[in-house]
Amino acid sequence: MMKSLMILAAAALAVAWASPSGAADVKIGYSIAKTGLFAPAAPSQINAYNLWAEQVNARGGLNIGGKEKRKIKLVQYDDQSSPGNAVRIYEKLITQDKVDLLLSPWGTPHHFAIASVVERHKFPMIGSTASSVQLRSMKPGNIWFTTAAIPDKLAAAMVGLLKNAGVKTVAILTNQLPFGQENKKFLMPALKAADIKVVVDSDYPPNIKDMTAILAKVKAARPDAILALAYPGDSILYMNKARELGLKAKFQYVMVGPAIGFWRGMFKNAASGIVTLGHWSPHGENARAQAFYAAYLEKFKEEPDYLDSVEAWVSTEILEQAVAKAGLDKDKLRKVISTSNFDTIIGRVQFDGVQNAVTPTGFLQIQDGNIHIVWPKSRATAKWQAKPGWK
Amino acid sequence: MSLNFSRDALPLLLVAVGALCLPLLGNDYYLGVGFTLFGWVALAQSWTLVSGLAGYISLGHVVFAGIGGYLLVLTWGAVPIWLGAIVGAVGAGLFALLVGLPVMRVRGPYFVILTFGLAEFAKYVVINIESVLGKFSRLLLGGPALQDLYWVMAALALVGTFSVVVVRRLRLGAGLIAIREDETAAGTLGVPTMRFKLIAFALSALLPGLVGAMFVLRTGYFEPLQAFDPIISFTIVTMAIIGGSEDARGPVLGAIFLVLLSELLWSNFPQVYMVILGVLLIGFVLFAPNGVSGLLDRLASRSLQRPGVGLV
Amino acid sequence: MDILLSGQLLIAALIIGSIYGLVALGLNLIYGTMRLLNIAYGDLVMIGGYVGYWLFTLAAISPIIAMLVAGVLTGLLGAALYFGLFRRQLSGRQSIERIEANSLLIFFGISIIIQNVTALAFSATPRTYNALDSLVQIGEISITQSRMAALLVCLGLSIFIVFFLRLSPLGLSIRALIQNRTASQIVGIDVNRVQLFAFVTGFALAGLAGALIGVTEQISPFMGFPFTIVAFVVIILGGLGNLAGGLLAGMLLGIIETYGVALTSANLRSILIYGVFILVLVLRPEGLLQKRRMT
Amino acid sequence: MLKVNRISKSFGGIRALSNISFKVPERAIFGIMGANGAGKTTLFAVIAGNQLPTSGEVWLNERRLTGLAPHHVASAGVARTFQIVRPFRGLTVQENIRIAFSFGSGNRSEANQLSETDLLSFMGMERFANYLAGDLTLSQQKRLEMARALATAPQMLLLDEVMAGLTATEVQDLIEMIRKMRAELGITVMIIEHVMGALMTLSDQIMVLDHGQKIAEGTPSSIAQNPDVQSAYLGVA
Repeated sequence: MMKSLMILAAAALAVAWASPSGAADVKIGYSIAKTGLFAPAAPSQINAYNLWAEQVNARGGLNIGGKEKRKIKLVQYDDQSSPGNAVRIYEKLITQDKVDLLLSPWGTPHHFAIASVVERHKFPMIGSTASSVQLRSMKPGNIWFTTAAIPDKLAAAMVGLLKNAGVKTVAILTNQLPFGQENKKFLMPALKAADIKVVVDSDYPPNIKDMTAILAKVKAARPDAILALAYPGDSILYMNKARELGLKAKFQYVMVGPAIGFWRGMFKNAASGIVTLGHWSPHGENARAQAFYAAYLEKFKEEPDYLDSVEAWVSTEILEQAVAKAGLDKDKLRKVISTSNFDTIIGRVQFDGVQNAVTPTGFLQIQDGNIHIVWPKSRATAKWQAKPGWK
Repeated sequence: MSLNFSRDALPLLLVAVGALCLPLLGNDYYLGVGFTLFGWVALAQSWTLVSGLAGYISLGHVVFAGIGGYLLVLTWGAVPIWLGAIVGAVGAGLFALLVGLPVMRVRGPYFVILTFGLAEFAKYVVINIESVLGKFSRLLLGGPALQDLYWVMAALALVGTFSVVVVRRLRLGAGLIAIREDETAAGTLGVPTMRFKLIAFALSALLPGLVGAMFVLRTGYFEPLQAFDPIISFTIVTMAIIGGSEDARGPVLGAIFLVLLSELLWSNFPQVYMVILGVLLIGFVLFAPNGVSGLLDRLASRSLQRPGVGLV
Repeated sequence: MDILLSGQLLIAALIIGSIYGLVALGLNLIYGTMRLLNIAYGDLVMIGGYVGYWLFTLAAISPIIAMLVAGVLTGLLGAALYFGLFRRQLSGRQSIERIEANSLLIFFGISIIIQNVTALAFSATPRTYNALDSLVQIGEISITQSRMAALLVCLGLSIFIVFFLRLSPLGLSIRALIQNRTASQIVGIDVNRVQLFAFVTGFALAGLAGALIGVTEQISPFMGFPFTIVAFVVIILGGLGNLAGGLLAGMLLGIIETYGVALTSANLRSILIYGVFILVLVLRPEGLLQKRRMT
Repeated sequence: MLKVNRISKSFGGIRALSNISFKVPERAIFGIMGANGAGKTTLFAVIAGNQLPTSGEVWLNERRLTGLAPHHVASAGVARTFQIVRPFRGLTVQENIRIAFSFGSGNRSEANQLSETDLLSFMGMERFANYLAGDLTLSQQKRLEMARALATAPQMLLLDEVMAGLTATEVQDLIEMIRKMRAELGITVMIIEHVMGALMTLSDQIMVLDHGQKIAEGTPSSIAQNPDVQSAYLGVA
């Protein structure tokens, strides 16, 4: 018995020692799905983290409180797509590996799961790829969320965009996964209040394999707009089928998918005119945005994910600027993150409680192979256009 | 009727001493590893009751954890947490009893696939219920601390291990093993096969119900896709195969082995870890079908006379 | 109601049904002849998907040709696995139950290995490519070339294989092996050779189907599992080891997937499919289309 | 003791048993013969509760067995062996017998008070006690099956081709043993056998089945002379 315990202890120690911890490095830890259900979603975020660490190290290291520069060493673990594992990993990062800073994992469930860990250990962490109205019930102080795409705000913005586009009738198709359901919950009353009629309302399970029946109903109802509250897998189904059926709605929104590089590679011209979720585009005036886009494209030979890579990158920008001001002291860091202004690729960011108080909720549209912000008007890099039809 | 040290006392001791020692190492990390380890032990022991002893290999055991977790979530705020967890366990047990009547008539590969399908079915039913209720994932704030969860989970692992030790010594255990070896013959020798299978199935659902509730409390978050993740079922089977599913040692050794391996490799080589897992699984099935505990037995006695299953 | 009568829905049912049917055919061939439960089956579909992707991306080779390459590659993998792992298992004196249980676990191991080796080699990033995407118009119905190809190839191949099994000597020995293993040996069938053929063909069909499926879906190392599940549902509905039954059951599942959703509601899709699956297993484990066996 | 009343059993369209009736008196050795597929094993399966008859009834003394689950039939005092042996292969000989002991009929008669060890020595298997059943030879496995059936303390034992494949000496041993079962333990025996000589010497009474029909019943000598039996079974035209 004692023997196996000793092995356990020895194993853990071995892991701790194996990671070189020269005083010169700043250890920054995070967990992400390298295997399992979410693994295909994670690279956009991992790439952003790696690019950031590489750039910072090329600049001589992370500026710690304006006093010294130290090289970044990323400590990454696979959470096997399980929030339970993410909890264990963040506990390990904090208590065992004793990392200096944390980056966030991928996905809403994982953020929620580790919120209590960073809270208990008073370890500030900036979140990234998470969105839900429920994030507002998190205790502020050690976790913050960069996203502007929170479903209640999204619903309001969507109605604005729809009215602007002259839409009177919509069809809503909703994936039963949480983010889809949550968006629908806020969209329905908002549409009603704006006198936009819902002519088709259909939920579908995440493992659906054919959408003909649903889309045939949509086609028969001839809505002005189709809102597909979809995830990447089913958004591909939607696109294929909508194209075959020749759905003519002038406004077609595909929630999650079009912002990812591989998705657009599949549809090329057919994707033209599709509206999607997002509040970042490299085509504006923001110099940081253009630099990020160019660097990402050069390193990974593909475009960044307009949602996940961007949120992850923004979280590193905020962390870098906060550390430059506050150093590595957790209390100072917490204070700086909570109160300061940060300059990022999505513009100025400041937190109010746990959420991003500045960035307005927006939408993107694919136009001639480029992705533009079309809403809100104040940040638009192009005007919304009716979908040109399927090529 | 003496206690067999290796088969019975060893696993109990391992769990008990392990549970007492891990907190001495001092930080959350070890508690977290312990929580996970004991969770797997409890799940794999429960699985052993029906799949190890009776030979009905369940590839859907996550369904009980999922139901336990979901019932805890549904009763959240309405009843104390401990009561919610118990409701979860009882609910999982009743569910097993209810579906067991038709399900336990199905044998062999059909049973394996059926249990898998049942878990998926339950998952999509819960997804639909949540969607009808207008819920999109649940956040449970203010759950118990890791320390408390750790002790509960350790206790569950101990209870699970104990239950296998005890059931094996009861007529029930002998009957289940007879069913595994040859169900028709068992029936003609007087084993009430259907009743025993049902009891085993229901028993094997109780603890997973509680473990599922603990999992939800640990992350403070419930979402059907995670709570009913088939990977959990597969992992249980893998642990039992690697450890051996003949007696209470197997799940304990299998869980320790896998958790240690994953702590060692998983940091820097996640995919390599999974590949090694696959190779190990194949290796054990082909060359050591009784798992680590079978290897131990083989080391212990090299005589021609074989130990059988060690019925008492 | 118009929707129910539309050709579009019918053709969608046919496409899904024929893909399911072909995928299940390969799985069934392996189960029927050797009682091996191949739960790595979907991962072979994934390999096919990657072969199609890389051949198109690197050399602009059409998926129609790539599918043959994919079939050969997964077939070779099948041969390697057969000689490396399964031949010994099958020739031993183990009981059928033991072989079934073992094969399930061995294939689970293989599945983990294939997935993660692929992830190591190509990363987990999903891949897609744009091929065979122009629309074909048939009367009222329009359909992308890729899906048209999937329909024609899957349906054609399935029908070819079923006829092959009915008419050719090799097919006859495969069917004999499915019916009764011991008797096949007695009447002088080279069981080893027939098994190898069934194993390799089963693997090849998955790879081939994968290359076609990969054109219309995102390809990632972890995409295979749903196909494994679907294939199992189909062969259970049709009866384990019943090849023609599996094809019909594939069509049936395609119909549930399209007409079932049209008649009820899309959110019930998975409940419907798993519900039918569970009912069949409990009430008629020998499959919907199998005659009840004498016990 | 055992009364079988107009039992029929069909599978799909095939009639495996039609309208079989007979009685087995207490302490008899009752032989059943018939070609392969005549329905002998099906008859045992119906009596032991492994299969439900399409129609008809089976009574043991005053108790109706039809419709009872196999374990209830076992506890009523009927034990059977299987034509194709079904030992618990992964268990030792002793464990095999122990299971039968702890379940079984539960009403051990005064005659049958054998302990586990007694039983092993009764069957001449002491030295195999700790062998895995799967490692035994076929004839040993057949013995084990009988031992296991005896361990349930049955009033009635159904033996299904326990002599097939045995050498002449082994057959002779087994005949002695079966006689001992009746003499010392007071057990009634029904036996299916292809070894004609053995069946003729052992049985008090023999019933002949052909294609699911009962074509004859009587003492061994009367059966041997029955013309129907000769044409149907012994192949004498």
